[in-house]
Amino acid sequence: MLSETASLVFYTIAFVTIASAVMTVSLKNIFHSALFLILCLFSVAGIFILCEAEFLAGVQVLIYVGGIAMLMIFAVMLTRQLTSFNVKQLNEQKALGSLVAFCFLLIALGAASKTLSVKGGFPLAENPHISGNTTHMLGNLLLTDYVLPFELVSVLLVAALIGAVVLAKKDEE
Amino acid sequence: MQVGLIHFVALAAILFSIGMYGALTRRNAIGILMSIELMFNAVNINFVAFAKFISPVEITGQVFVVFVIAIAAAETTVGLAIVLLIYRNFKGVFVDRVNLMKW
Amino acid sequence: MLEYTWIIPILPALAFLIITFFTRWNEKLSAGISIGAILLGFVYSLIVLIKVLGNPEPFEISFKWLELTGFHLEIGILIDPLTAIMLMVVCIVSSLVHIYSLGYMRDEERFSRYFSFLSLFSFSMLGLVIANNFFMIFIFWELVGLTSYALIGFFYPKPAAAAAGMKAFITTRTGDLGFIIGLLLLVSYAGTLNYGEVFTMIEAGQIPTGLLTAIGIFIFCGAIGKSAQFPLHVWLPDAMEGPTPVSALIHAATMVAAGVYLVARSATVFAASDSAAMVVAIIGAITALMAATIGLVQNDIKRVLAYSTCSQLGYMIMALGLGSMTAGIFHLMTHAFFKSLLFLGAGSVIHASHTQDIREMGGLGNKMKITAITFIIGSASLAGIFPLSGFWSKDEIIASTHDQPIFLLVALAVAFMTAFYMTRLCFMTFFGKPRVQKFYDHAHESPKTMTVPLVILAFLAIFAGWVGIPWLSKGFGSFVFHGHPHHGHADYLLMLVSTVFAVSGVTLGWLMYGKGTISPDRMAERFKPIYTLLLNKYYFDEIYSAVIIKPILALCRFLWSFDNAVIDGIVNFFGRFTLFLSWLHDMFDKYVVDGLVNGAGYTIWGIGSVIRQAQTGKVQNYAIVIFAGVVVTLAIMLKVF
Amino acid sequence: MSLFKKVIDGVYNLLLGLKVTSLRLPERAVTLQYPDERWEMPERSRGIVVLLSDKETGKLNCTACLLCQKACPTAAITIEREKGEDKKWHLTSFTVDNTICCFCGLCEEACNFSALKMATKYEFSVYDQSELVFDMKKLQELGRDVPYTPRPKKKKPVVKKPAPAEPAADEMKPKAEPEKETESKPEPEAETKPEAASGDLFDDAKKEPESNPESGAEPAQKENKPDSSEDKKPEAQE
Amino acid sequence: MELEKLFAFFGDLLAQIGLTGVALTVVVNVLVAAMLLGVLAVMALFLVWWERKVSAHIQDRLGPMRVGWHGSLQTLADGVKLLQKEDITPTNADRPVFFWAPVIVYSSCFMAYVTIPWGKGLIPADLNIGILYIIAITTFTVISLLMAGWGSNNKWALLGGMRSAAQIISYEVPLTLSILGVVMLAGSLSMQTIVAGQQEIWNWYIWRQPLGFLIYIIAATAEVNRTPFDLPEAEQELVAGFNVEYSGMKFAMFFLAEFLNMFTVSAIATTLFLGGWNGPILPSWMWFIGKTLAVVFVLMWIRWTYPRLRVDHLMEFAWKWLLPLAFLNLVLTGIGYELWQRIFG
Repeated sequence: MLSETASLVFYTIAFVTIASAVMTVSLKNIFHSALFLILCLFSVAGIFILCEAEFLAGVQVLIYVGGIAMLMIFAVMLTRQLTSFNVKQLNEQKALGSLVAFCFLLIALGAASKTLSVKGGFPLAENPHISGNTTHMLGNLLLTDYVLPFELVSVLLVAALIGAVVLAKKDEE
Repeated sequence: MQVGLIHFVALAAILFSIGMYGALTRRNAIGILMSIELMFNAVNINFVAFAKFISPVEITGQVFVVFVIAIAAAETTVGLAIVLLIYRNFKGVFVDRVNLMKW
Repeated sequence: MLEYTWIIPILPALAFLIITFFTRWNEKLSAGISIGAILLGFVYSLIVLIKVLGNPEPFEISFKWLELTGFHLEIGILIDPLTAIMLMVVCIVSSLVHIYSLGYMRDEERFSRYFSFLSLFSFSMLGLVIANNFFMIFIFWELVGLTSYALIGFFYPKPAAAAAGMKAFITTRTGDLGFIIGLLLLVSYAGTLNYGEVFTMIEAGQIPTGLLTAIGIFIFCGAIGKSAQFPLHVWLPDAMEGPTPVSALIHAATMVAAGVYLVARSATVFAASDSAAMVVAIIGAITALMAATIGLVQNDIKRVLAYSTCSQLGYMIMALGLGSMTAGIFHLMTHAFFKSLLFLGAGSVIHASHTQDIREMGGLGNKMKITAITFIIGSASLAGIFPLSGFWSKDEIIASTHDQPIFLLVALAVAFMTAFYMTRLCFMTFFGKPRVQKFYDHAHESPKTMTVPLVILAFLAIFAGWVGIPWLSKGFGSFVFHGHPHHGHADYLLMLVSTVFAVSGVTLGWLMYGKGTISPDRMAERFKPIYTLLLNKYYFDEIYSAVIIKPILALCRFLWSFDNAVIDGIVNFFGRFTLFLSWLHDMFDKYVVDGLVNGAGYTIWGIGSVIRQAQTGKVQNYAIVIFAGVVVTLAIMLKVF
Repeated sequence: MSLFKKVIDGVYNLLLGLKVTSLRLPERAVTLQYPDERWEMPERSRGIVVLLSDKETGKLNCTACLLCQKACPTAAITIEREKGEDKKWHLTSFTVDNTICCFCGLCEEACNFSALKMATKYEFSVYDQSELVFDMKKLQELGRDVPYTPRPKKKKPVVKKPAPAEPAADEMKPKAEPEKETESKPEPEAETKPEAASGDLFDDAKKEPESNPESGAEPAQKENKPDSSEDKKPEAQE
Repeated sequence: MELEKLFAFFGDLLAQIGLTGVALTVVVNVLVAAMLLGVLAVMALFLVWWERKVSAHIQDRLGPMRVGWHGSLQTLADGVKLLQKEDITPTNADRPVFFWAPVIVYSSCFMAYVTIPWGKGLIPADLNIGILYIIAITTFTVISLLMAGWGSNNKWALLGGMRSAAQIISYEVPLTLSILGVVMLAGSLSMQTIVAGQQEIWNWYIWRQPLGFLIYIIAATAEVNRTPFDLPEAEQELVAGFNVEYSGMKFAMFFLAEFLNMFTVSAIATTLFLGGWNGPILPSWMWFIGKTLAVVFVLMWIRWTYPRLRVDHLMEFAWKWLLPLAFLNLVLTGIGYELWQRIFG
């Protein structure tokens, strides 16, 4: 359980997160969407800090805000005719889509409450407090137990980099 | 009400559903990518929350967040490259106009 | 410190890589990198030597490379006095040759490539020396052979050079075949190739003597090939087609000594098997005698030196076969110095006079003082003149043969002949009147980069032997043989005898070529058959050509014609027959099978054209189906319904 | 390796640039605080056109001959005149439109009577463009303290003759030609307007007399000497 | 440290008033933030004046001389002038974006100061991800530049914004890598720990990371869009780039943020490479500010020495030179550290 203050902070951040997420998916102006996406990602970083994952929060801001969102904005700027409000921004399956999403939400919430509320259903730690420096712990884990996935991810990143360059490069006539 | 694991999970579920809605309904390819990012983030929230509340000693969940972020970066890069290609070839980024695979 | 000894071979390897991949276009830089690497290695090997002198306990590190059922392969290094000495010798000679090459190869093409090969060779040789098991030694053995091939054929546009390279490679490979058989025998029986483990097993008597003899002889086969022993010695004189510094480095000081090193390294094997040791000694003796006799009459300065090398190697091998490892290694060391000195001096002479034939030289001593003096010092050392280093090591070898009269005789005869042909060489090259004025006029002293190594080597040729003088209480012998102190007792009679032989050889040479009292031509006339035999090197190349190469070629020709006529005929018949069958099949296929297939296709096409209406081609339509599926699956799993 | 050489060259040149700028840093500024300090204008610099008047009588030198008006390429000069009783033209109005004046100095060249001059004055900014059209009165006012060399009367060359005979004259001959005129008409304004003397001509002229100190130099030249050597003070301008 | 005492005094004072718990924390934090804001505002004003003076003297000019002693109050006067100016918003601008851009740029560069140690114990919050936090938070600058470029609805502004973003993203990579060398040596991301590792002058990381320092300075110059990397503003081509449509106080915020960013990167350079606030005799914050201003001076010196790069050279330099060099630095650091440990450790 978080403390009283932290709970307050959590509700604030959660509100910002959800509100900005809603804005992200609903705004017509895709550039504004991207800005709200940044806000959402930033508040997720706040959630990370509440969960004592400071390093991840930093990484979240650095990579999502500084990298991914920036790429989105670049793509928005490179592809014109996006902000014209006359164009329909949602496709014809919005009703069906929202239904599916809503069903998923219900089921997920149900499943969560079911498994988490029952005693003994899910083993919660007695002292939910991460002791020690998370950066060090993460580093240790990444270079010991998870070194293979770590290297694989690096290979994946290189592959993605090259792939993106190859895809986006204009054909030389 | 004090915040526990369930709250984090609920937040993640809501975020995921919003992302899912966006991914299913937005016509704009970049918008879809954004929605997918939302879904990734929902997953990340779950990871860190579980790491904190279930095994605070072994922060395995956080390790996975690192991987998810890395993969999200890769996904976005390739995705946006594809978006640019789509834009170049279809003179627009609306995915429902990209329907060469039908019939 | 010692655990980083692997740096010594790694440095030239890095130099090789850097030159090959990055600095190939900058010749000076390439040479600089190569020389720097080997000099660093030299400094480090000096440190290693000092450490080992302080504490001669063998030092070994290794790690498993491949673990198989029954045996394992490992990679590791072993530092003991033998290794330290070899490291020192290889590093010194190699660095000096590197520096010398700077001057010698100055105007050649592919200068960078030359240095990269030199670096690669240094790497392989040093690796060979510090290896701690037979497997590694074999790898580096082959690498050494490869670089030797590349360097001999360095002037590949010249057909002779290319052929010589090939000859060297194939001949040594013949020996290596034996080597690898020996290793396979060993590993199949002992389960390991690590020196220490193998030797412990042998000393404990766990390997039967017969097998051990076979192993020893097979391993010695490798040494025969690499060290140019009878009957595989034919490649070494031809290898003189390579650049002279290469001859000095590879074919005088280091690579050919690898065979000696191998035999010394596996001394335990030979110690345990008398017959194998006897084979070694006999082969060594034959080689020593035969090569020395050939050397008497050769006219190419480098060939004389090549046969001399051959003979001296035989000498060492003989000493090893007789169980005197100290003598062999000691001679190896001193020989490395003075023989590389001789080769480098010869290179200097060739560089100056543009000829290799000593009959066309003469009187060069006036023009090239440094070269002449150092060359004569080297010759004297080789001839075994007191108190130069050659004297001490040769004396050790003769001492090791003193209870075997035949070998003693051979040793003394070789000493005599060595002194004779070296004197002949010196006189014909540096003294007397110039025979061909053109070459004489052209001659000049070589640049500093060439003379400085000569001087250093001359210094070593004088003094290097003093570490092993018999009345030194803690001399070379006690050092190389840690645990079994074996210092030679000064046998003054033998010393006297060997000196007498050497001096008489020198005197004879002086009489014939210096003073001219005895005419060499008359001698040749008188012993015409022998002279011809020697001049043609006992017809070894011709014999090999007649006995091995020609029959094989004939067999090949026969097999080819058989192949052409009979086998091809059969094949062609089947081909035509198959064509006919396929035609039949084609008809069937076209009208029967295709009809069925097309019918099926049309049917499916018809069905598909109805079903395909479900495919909208819009990615989000598919996505919604996927997500709906996920939702339904989750609902079922969580038992919502 | 040409690459390494390039890199080293580049770095060297970058450092060289830094050195140059750092050496500039402690130097004194060469600019002036404009309203507080001003540069002296060179004597022959061309500022606004002024009308000159006779020093003694205070009358304009202009004879209303219209030469300047005709010479003006932009038609900035407008002259109105009328014939007086003495059958001579009299100036009634002389306007210079400074909005179109191109400061070419052709009017000055054209004038035969030292009647107008491009003064060294350059500050005439105003709030209203129409104020830039200067009338005769204003021009005369501006020209009041402008030093000038009156045009010699027709017979003057005869008077000038003795000048070259002076002891110092042989040295100054090539340069002093314009100056000789100053001898004939002593310049009353010279003391009060020393800054005018710092022009090129005077500077050059100054040196030569100094090499023969006071050896019978003319009074006019003596006057020139203190003019030029005495003063570098810029504030004397206004 | 006298300032610590001051804080303690304020803390006591507030405690006596009756503030406790959260409220006390909030009030203290707000006070600290306000102080920091004040100091930074003064610093920005000073830097603007200083830059003008330095540039003037490098060009043998005088620079501002009128307002105050040698024009020392010139920036203040400019500020007053900018405050009075009309706040123009272009007609077709994206209004909210246009409005928020300067706010975000200013606040992001202000937020970076959370983990900058001004002196011994003078750090608003010693986060254990200190330097990562700064790198992360400064990326908002890029966002705001893009927002400014987009929101202005002006092609020059958009081009400037995109150039700026591309440049900053590109140079952020070598920048971060050059910082990593120090982080490897210090074994921590915390700014205080990094400073603590450089007690004496020979412990400064610049001696062990000269290449890293060089890369950092170059990349940082590019990060803050200063000459020779000032392409986003390139007055001659883009008529001042992303802030072309801004006027009045919004422009002033961009302007001040630019100078504050310069101060930020210099402060980071000081902390990471130049020993931070460590120094003898003088109080630590004086050392910090002194060193930082020295670095700022170097940046100014560079700006007034070199001409602007061409845009393709700019990118080429970042990706083909700085990035490999930064990797090389990292590898060398690793090898060197390991060897050091082996030989002397």
